[in-house]
Amino acid sequence: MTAEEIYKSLSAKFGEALVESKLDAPQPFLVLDPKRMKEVSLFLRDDEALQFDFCSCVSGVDYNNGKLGAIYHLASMVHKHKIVLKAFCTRENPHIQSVASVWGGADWHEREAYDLLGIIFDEHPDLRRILLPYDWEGYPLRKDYKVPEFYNGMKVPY
Amino acid sequence: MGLLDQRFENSNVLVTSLEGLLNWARLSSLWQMQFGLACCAIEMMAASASNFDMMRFGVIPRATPRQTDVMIVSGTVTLKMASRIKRLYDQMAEPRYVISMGSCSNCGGPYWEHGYHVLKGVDRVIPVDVYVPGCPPRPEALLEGLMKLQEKVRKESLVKKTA
Amino acid sequence: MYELLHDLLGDSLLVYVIGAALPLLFVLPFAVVAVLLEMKVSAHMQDRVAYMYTGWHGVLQPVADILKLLQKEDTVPAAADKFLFRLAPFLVFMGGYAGFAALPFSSAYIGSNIDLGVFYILAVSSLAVIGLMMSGWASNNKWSLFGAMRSVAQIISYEIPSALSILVAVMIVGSLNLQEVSKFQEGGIQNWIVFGGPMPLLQKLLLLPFTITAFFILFLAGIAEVNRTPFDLPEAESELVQGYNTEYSGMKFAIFYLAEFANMFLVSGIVVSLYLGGWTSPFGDVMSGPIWSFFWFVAKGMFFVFLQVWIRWTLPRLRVDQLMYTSWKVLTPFLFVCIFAVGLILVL
Amino acid sequence: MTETRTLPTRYVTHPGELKTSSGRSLRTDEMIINMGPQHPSTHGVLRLEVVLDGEIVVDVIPHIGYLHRCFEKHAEHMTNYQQVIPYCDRMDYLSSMNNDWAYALAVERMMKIEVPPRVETIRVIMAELQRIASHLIAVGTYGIDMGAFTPFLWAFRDRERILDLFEMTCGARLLYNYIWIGGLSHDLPPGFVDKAKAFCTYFKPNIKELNDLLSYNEIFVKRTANVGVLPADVGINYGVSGPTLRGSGVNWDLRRDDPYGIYDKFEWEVQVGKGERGTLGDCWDRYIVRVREMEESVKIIEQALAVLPEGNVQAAIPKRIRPDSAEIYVRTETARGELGFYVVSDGTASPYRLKARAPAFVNLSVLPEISRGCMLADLVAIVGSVDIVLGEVDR
Repeated sequence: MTAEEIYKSLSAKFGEALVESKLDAPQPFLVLDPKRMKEVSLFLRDDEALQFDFCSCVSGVDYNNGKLGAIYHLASMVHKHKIVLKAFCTRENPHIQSVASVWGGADWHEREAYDLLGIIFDEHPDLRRILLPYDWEGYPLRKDYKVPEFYNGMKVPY
Repeated sequence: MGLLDQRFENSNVLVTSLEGLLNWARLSSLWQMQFGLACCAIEMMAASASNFDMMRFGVIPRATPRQTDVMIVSGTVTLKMASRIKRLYDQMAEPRYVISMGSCSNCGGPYWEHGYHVLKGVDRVIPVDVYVPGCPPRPEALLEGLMKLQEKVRKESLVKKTA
Repeated sequence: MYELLHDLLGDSLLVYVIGAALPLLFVLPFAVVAVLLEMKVSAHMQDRVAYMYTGWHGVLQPVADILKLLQKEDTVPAAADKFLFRLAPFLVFMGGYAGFAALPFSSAYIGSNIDLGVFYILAVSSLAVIGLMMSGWASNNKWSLFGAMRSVAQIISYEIPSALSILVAVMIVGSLNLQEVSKFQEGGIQNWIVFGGPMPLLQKLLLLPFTITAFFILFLAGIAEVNRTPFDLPEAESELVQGYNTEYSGMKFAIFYLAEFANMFLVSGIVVSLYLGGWTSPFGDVMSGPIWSFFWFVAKGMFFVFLQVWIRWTLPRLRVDQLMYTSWKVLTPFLFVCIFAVGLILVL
Repeated sequence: MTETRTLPTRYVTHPGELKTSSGRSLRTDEMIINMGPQHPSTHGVLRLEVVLDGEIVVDVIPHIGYLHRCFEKHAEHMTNYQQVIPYCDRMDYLSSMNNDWAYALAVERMMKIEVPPRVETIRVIMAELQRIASHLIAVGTYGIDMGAFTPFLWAFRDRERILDLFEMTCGARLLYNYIWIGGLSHDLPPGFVDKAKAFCTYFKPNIKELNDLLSYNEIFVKRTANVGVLPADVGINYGVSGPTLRGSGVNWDLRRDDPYGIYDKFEWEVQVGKGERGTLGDCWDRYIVRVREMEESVKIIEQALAVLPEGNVQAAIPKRIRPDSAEIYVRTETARGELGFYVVSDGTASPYRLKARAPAFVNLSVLPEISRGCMLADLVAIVGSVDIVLGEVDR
């Protein structure tokens, strides 16, 4: 299936959940409503013609203009097509609906995005820090992150 | 460091020859703590595997810190891991030695500048006897570090230091 | 040996001390040789050379190891049960060491020529189990506890097949005294019990399959009782760190180490005396006599030690339920068949 | 915004009741045991919180991050795209060549750079040699996990041969920085082709030797077959990839299914688990897929060495790599599975955001799913069969 066809079948079902789309990019993407991620994902996974069974990657990005984003790279092993989903939120209210219940692989990726960028994935089964210690403060991959002087009595900068 | 170290007031023939014997035993049987952190751990494994065979020097990897003499810190020490390394070091029985293997554990290595979660040098948490530079050091370099440690052990004394 | 000393020196404490210390003259040098053998043999199997720099080809390495372990700090964990923690290694060593008393090293030397020799060895070597359990419990370390529980379960389970396979040989000889068992097999390799013993030809041929089975099972159960690969679950390095001796350092660990090697030889000794003619020469009267018989016993024992080393560095390790399965559902039934058959053949 | 969440307990507990002979019930409890970060079989600094009921594993909670070296932060702060490559090397230190290639490929696709045919061929040779080296460590350390030491040492002996080849090419044994954007750092040294061919002939019988010693050893099969079964649909749902997924019988290899390089020019087969010794998708299947992949890699290397064309080893690329504001996700097949790089560029000389989709990270996340209800010794077998590299899990 091409990106246009995927877009058409989605927009027919979830008109308003699709905020934006860019189908002529080298890797076409669809921007979704962060509060309706799960239903769209379920449809993407379970629809016969789409069957996006493989969630390659979830990346958090800090766009430096007060906007945070989660980018989902999906692929179908059956039909061998790919699509990119995006969901944006603001720094003040960084909430995106989790898709960990749809793709088990998204679980740890979302935890990582929470850990490093502070995006809170609602309805995530086990959202806690994954790479950094539990008592770490701040989200290091945000562009305005300042490295702390000390952590637990250990000097951090060189 | 050991039971007898620096217990004697003055040196004589008996003490020096005992010293020589004990130091010889200590340096030729440096049991290594079997744990790896990062890339250097692979080179450490290579050093104990067939081609380089660290066991020639009497180095046996042991899994528990209680039975080991030398801890080879092989790789990047992160802030999360640092407290564990300190604890493992505390669990080792005296006399104990530390070889810091690779640039990361010497000083942070390539992660010195932006590594917000990297400890810049394991010597910030435990004392280090020998530093082996390299990223990662070749197994030969680790063997050289081991021999330097042996030299250091050979010079240890049972006699109390006088000012 | 005890009787002889008693005649010489009368009823004094010295007799007991000397009598008890004599096997130590063998065990300590043996441990040194066995450590070296283990490392060197394994290394050459793995394209390595192992110890090279302590003495000629590293022959002094065990000496250095022991001297170093003597110097090590003797740590006792703060939360440990300190009395049991200190006691355990000695108990473990004692279990193995006491067994040496009834082992016939030569036609002229046996520590104590008791009639219940085999039975005695089985009994005292079980003492080590208490020591192992003690060490695991007293360390207050979960890995140690795991190792101890495993080793107790394992050793007790494998006592059954080893006792039963000993029984096969004992039935043929008709004595529990190891010295007599050895004497019974005199006259060359064809008289060893593993090959049916000094029986009439027909009986011998009938016995042969069962004695060979029992011999193999005894050896297997022996390896299991000394916790060596493929049955080294109590110390399973990749699972339980070091098992029951995780928390031990310095000299206490050295005693565990010594006990392991002493047990290795004890097991080989039992196998050799029961099935491979003990101290008897394989060539009948050629090269026999007290000195030669000592040589034969140690040589045969060392061969089995080598075999244990070989197996250890070749095979992976079993899982705990598979281990139990092997003991109860494979080895034990086989032995029941063996005992029954041997009994039948002997009666006929 | 700095709320720190406390650790939720996710144990599934079924404490059984024990009755004494007098009918009094005894309290039984699960034992929580910490495996790692320093433990012989966690392959680095993985920490597993294991809830045990006797020897039975009730639940496993992996704790990672003990080797979090801030790869993504470093990538953002480099002065140009080229400088990220050494950090890619250190991410999965067992398959550095594959990592470099994945990153270089991402930037090349972004800038639409075509690399010369000689470069493509050399990249395939290097990547496959690296795959063999990596699988050798995976197989060897798996032997140690099972209690067999000798296969590990034999694997390292053979691996040294590969490292010699790498060393004569780029001077490093472990971390190479060899595959650059638009080409390679050096051409192959004289004599490389002959030595590589010699290696292939040397190595092929050794796989058989390994099989005799370990793969088909009865005890080893008993320990690994029917243990840690990963059903194909669970694996796909969790995003598991590489030999771990192929062990479950899923015929999926990015070298063939999302083509890159020139793999389509060679004759080779994707190896999948068949459940020969037990259930499909058990530890033994995952293990044997690695062994068979080594054979396939040797095949690819031999073919690539035969057709190695002459030519330049650097494409004509701009002196300063400044991709237009764009983003790309490129995935390649490393020794552990799908390694993806998501590169966001803002037109400057360094990536705006670089996210590495590490295969070991995703593969590890399936561990609790497949190890509940097994024994402690099986847990060791399962962790080993997933073949993680902590440098990549934690980045």
